[in-house]
Amino acid sequence: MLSQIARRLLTALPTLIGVIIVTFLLTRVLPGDTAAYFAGPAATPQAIEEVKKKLGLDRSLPVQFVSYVEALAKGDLGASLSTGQTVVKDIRTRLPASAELTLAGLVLGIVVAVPLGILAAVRQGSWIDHLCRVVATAGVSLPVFFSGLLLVYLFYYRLGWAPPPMGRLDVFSTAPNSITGFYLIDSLIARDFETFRAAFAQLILPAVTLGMFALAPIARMTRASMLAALSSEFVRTAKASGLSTRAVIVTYAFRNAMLPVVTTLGMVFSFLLGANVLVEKVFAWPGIGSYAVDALIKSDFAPVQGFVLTMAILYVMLNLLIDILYGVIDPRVRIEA
Amino acid sequence: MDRRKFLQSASVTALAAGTGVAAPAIWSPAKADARSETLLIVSESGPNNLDIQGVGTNVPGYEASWNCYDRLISHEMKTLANGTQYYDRDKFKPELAEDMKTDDMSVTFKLRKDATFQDGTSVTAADVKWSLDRAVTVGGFPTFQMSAGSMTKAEQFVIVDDHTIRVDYLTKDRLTVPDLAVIVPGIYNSGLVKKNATATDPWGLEYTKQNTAGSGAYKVTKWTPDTEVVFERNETWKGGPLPKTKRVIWRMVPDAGNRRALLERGDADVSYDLPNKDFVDLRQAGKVSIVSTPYSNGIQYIGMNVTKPPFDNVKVRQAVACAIPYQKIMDAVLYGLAKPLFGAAANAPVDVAWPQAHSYNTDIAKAKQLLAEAGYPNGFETTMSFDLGFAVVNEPICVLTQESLAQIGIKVTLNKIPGANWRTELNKKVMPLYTNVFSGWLDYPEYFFYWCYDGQNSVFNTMSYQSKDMDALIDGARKSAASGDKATYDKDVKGFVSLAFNDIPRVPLYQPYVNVAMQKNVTGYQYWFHRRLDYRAMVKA
Amino acid sequence: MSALETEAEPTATSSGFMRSATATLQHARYTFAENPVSGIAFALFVVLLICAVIGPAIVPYSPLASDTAAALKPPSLQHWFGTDQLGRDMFSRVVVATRLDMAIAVFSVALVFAMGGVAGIAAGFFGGWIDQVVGRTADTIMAFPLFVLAMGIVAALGNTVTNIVIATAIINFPLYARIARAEANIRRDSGFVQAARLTGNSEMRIVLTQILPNIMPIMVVQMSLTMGYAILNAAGLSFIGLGVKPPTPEWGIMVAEGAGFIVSGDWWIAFFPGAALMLAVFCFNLLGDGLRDIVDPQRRT
Amino acid sequence: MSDTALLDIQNLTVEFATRRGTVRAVEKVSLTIAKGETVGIVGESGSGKSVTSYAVMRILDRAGRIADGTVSFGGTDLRTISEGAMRDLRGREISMIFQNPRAALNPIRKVGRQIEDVLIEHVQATSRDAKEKAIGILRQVRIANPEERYHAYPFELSGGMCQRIVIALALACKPQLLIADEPTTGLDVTTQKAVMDLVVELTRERNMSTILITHDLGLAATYCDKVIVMEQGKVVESAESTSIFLKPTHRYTRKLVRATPRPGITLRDLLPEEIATPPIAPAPVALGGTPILKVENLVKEYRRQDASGGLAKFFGRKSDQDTSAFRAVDGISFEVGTGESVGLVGESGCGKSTTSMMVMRLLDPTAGKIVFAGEDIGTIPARRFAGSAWRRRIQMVFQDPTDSLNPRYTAARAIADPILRMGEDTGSGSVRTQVEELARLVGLPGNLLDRFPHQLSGGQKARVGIARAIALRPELVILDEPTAALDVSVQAVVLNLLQDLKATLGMSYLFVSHDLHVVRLLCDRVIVMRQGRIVEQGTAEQVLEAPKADYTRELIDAIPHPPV
Repeated sequence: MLSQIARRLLTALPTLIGVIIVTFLLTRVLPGDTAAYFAGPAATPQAIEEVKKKLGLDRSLPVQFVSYVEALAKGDLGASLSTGQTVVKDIRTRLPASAELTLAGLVLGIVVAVPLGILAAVRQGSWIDHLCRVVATAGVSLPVFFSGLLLVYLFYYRLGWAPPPMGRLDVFSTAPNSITGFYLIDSLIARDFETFRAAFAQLILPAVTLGMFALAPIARMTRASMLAALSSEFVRTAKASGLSTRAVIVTYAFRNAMLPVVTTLGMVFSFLLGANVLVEKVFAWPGIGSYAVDALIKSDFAPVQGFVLTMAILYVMLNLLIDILYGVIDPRVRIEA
Repeated sequence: MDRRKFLQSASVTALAAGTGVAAPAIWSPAKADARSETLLIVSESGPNNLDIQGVGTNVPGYEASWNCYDRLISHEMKTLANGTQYYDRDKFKPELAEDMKTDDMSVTFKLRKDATFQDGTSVTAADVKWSLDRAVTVGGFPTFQMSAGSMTKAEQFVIVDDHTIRVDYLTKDRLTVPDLAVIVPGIYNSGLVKKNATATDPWGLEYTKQNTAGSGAYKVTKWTPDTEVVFERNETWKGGPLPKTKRVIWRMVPDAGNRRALLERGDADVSYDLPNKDFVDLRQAGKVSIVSTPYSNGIQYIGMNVTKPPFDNVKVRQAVACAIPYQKIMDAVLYGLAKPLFGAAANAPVDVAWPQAHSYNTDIAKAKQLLAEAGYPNGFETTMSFDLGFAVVNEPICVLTQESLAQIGIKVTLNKIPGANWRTELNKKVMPLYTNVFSGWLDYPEYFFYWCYDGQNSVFNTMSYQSKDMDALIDGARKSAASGDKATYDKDVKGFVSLAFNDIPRVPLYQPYVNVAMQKNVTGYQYWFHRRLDYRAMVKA
Repeated sequence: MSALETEAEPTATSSGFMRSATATLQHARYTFAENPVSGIAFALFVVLLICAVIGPAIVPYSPLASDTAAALKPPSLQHWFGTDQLGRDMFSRVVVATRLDMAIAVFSVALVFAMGGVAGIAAGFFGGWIDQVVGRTADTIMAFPLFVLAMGIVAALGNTVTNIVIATAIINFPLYARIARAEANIRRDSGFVQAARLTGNSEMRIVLTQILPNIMPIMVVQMSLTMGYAILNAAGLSFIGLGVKPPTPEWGIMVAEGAGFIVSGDWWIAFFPGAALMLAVFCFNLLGDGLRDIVDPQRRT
Repeated sequence: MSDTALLDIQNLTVEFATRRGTVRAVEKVSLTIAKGETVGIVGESGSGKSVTSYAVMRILDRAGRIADGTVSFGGTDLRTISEGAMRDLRGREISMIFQNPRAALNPIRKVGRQIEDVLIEHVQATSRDAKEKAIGILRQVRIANPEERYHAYPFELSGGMCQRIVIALALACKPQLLIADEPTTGLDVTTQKAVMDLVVELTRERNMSTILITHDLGLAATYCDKVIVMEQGKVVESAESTSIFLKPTHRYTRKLVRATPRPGITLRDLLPEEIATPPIAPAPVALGGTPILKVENLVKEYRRQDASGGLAKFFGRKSDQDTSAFRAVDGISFEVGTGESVGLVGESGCGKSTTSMMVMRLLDPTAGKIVFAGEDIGTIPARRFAGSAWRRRIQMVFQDPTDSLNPRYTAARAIADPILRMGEDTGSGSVRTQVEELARLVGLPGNLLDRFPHQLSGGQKARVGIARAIALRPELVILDEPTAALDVSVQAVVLNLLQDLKATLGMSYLFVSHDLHVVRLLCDRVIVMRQGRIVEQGTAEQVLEAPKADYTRELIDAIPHPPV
């Protein structure tokens, strides 16, 4: 098992190298001028040139790349211009925020989409099937920033049900001691239920916004794979053996239908983690998505590189996790592995 | 590594010691109290550095510096007709200094004896010298700003005794004293900062980036970049009466609609970077109070690069000036929240002041005629650029201008430039047509013109405008200001304003307003030249 | 050979292409009848198409003409969708924007089909090093957070429609490569491909005449689904300021700009382009679903 | 045999809603099954035999419904009882086993657990003793090591073993009626015999009634007391199995009986008597000259792909397997004489298809020679063979006529393909005329030429495939199970067609098949393969009448022997 994991990680190495190279090149092509930024508003061209030299930006690209990789090997991702902190520190504080939000959105999506997909498949062609299609598709049809703003407008501004969209906690709550970085979990560990409630309240709207987006792919895949499973011969056998509808749908059809759903979940998760950029902006959520976007807009290399690398590593880990999960669900994969 | 660890533990202790925030059990019941003693500010972006003398500190960072550091002197307040507290350009008051004595070629400050830094050590002349030395030495913006007051060398700052310091003039410059009251020459706890300096960072910039080390009215106790800054009152502040507000929490809320919503629902106390439309709406709704004050020494303008055709032709520039839809911009973009700078009787000014209005107004027929005279009867094609960072105002201005210019045959393509690249693009001085804002901290016409119109072609002379006459007038005004020759000064100022209007390399559109929206129970807003908030006077009832 | 007439043969008498065309049409009609949602989507698609083709000719106002006196007017008989902050007619802007948004969608999808489809087919059919290279490329792109990659590409290459199209195509590359590869791979040794080898077709010819036409329907479904995503992607880029140049009407940019006016009560500025955007994405998604039903050989008996 | 009918179906009519309106799949079917009786329902595809059984079980899919008739089981009307009551009957009173046993089992659940599910559902066991009982049942279906097999997943078991599990599932609750729907289709003939013997033994032992649904009249007649023949949804004949072969009364039954390959007949005997024409005399070919094909020590090894195909991984989850080489074909040698038909026979996995693919030059051999018309064509890589002049001289008819036709090509286009690609201008008219001539030759009505594959029946598609193969008058045609996917009556026609074409055009055939009867009818010589090796070869009579190898004998014995 361990060697299997190690081997999988090894095969991901070229991908990571590719990501590092592409990101490096991409950030160097960005139009912004780091040196001009550092040199300040009134800098003379000579001053900018000097800063350039100091930052090593006057060297050739390959040389810059080598020093970047050297720093990377030491775990140094550089520093962000716009926050003034090291990228490692920024990502460490911000990743849990994004992960918590994304997971919450994903869980919400699953909780709604999977039963909806199953129902749509079981009652194929009925109104519930059409409803599932329309609801799921409508969710994915709205730009997230728009649906996010609408939710804020409605539930905070108009109705006053939701707390103000000011990040992970309202101003007068204190963040729980960081153990996992997830406020919900940390506050529970600390038995600080007031903070838990506050963090939970802050999480609802952004999670719903993201969840709406996750709905369509999950529901669609659940429906399709459930349909395939339901029309499979082993389900017919199960039916012919007189197994209860529940057993047929859950134990027989759904467990088999889960395989493609799990793959989709993985893709949706990595997609959401990158795409919650806009949601984070709307809800002032201090995550890495908005961090990376700001950095990109400001031509701030280091955070962009750090962010992409983090995401790539997450992606690799996620795929590994899915593979393991696959093995748990499907004995065929397990044995061959 | 060790240093970083130290920094972390240092800030943690500061946090715990300062407020007792760490204990949630105490915190929760006290929530209501905390709410009333806390001023909650929301804005789009936050600081990237707590020290204005740091490398690449952004504008929000200035606000932290202003409130956490004292300077030797500051300005008195005056009350405008509408009741707004407005800094008095000409009246200084002591801050860390208790006395200021000006001589012909120097100025001497006597420090307060009782002033201490936030760690308890007292403020000495050595700290002042070290801080001023730092400002003129570190390079970048602080050094540039110091040079605007003719302070460029460490030798200019002389320790007379433990509590007396003298600033020697290199040249006689009437801006030297005002320049000591801007944000840059704050006084740092040299002992503390030096302790945290390294060989590669002799001025301890890394330390002051993350920590405040001043004697000011507030200190930063928590800073989560791009998320929030928490300021706590310095209970031992000596620079003035103890501020009423115990704690200031400054949250970054990127979406403008949400900031407005927070204000309207009473969840935020103060916000100052909303779209003009929102300020107008809020004022009409009357739930929050809005203070609008024109930028001192600042204008929004449309600039033209005079080094290249077609804008090297003054008639073309005048044609553009006649084609700009000024009033439309005032109405549809600014909703009246700006001071118009167009449509004066003549280009020859009556007042010795800046900014003031020019005589151009929207007159398409005249613009066409001028363009024909310039040899472009059928117009031409060009590109107009704007800073995306201020797209809310810039984009509609450009769109309206584009539409208007099309009427005289000038086909304009709009080019939006991300905020981070804007300065780089300006520095290149190749954009033919663009809109931009310039404002100077030091509110003197010759100061503005020296940077924006002078032949030395500084970065702010974005048009690359060069004129011998202009240079002579600016030089004359600077000299006569220093020597106190009021008649020559007035003549020269009127002269260069008039020349700038006739040659019109940049077309002033309006003087923007600084708008601040506050809950009704928040008072004590003061307008400062730097346009950031001064927490010291703000009161939440 | 008289022995041969005994088999029952499918009942149809008209010949050749005509029959196949009518059968497809019939099938489509059946699918839409069976699935009213797809029918609605198709109708919507037709409307969008009409707007895209003749939109600029039928709108009541110029989409660029400002009228500051009539700024921020709510929907009325005069301005069906109201006016924006510069007094431009929102209805005209929304309708005219259809063409650009559809163009972005169509071109990015065509581009990614050309890149991803070809690469995927080659990978699936030939295998070997081509498979390796295509796979690695797709994997690397997948490892990027896609939206940020699109932003990066647009930011780096410049803020133009072409670059938005390119960025959208690139981030969809793995999806297309993946599908095309899988489809080509299962057909690589199928009976009719083997048969084509026997009849002397070169491998290249087999790809073109045997593999490609059979993969097309599946790719078309995918393309329809991606169209919606392409529009959303462009809208997202607009939201953070990387969209098309002003004052060109584009749904995403209009929503992004209008979003700032929601709280002040001027809901129509964001609402109508938002609705148009949503309907378009909605339509492409449902159409993709509907097309899948038509194409899906299992449902076509 | 008891007198009381256990199952009594009267006037059963089943309808399906399709886009072309309502289709009657089963029309007024009546049949009764007495306790302990075994009844075979025989029919070709589309005859409604499976639908009848699904209707009895009430597991018709969404579109189908019982329109009329009664289904009475032990006095209970199955049409009217509630779904809950019906569910209770399924598996407990009436069980069913299906074709394709591997697919009929939940792939990700241990087989033992699947048996337990049924036991517990029908309260035949509690969660405490379920395992024990499940193992007991596994033992009853003759599964060795039942304790161990209990933990196996379907993919770990062979097809025959899977079918035993399915039987175990069906018999777990000791039902009174077993419906076996094509239980052995797709299984090798030896496995088929073992499975059928087991079913018969177990049902007899428990005095159960059985319905055997099959397309194979021979199988039904061998194992059943009574045979019911269905055609297009109707019962056309019902008779004792002992008499069905001897005196079939209905025209359709007669056709089926005749079309069923059996010992001692000729190809022409397969066709219905009214249309059987005298055999065509073979074209004069110099038999016994140089062999057209000579295969020497042919070997094909498959090396397992290295696991590091990280990308294959990315695209689809291919499994990593052990790296040992596997010999699919293990050094075989044989010849095909000019004008000769040689049958290559063996069970699945014996290497016969791999051999044919290599001879076909679609696959490169690992070692050995393939000498065609005196040249070693094995040296030309498969990749380049399509461009060589040899290509047109060896052609193939594929096993699955549907899969082997490009769905986007009309029949005419498919037939024309070789002519367009490799044809020389023979002056025999346009391509279209050549295609029409070929169509006539294979008996494909000209008006079907413009149809797409999905608009053609199985037999018509087979004809298109044959026409394409013979378009360029190849010298050697490899027939890869050309009739495996066809109904027997169609098979009969196609086999005759192939025979006639060979006689007319003077080709040589290499006929790959699993069906010894069919091979004997068409082939002059037979080669029997097992596990990549040849176990026996000789003339058809020799091999079938007096097999030398035990394995051959086993194969022959396993073929159902209906009481003729």
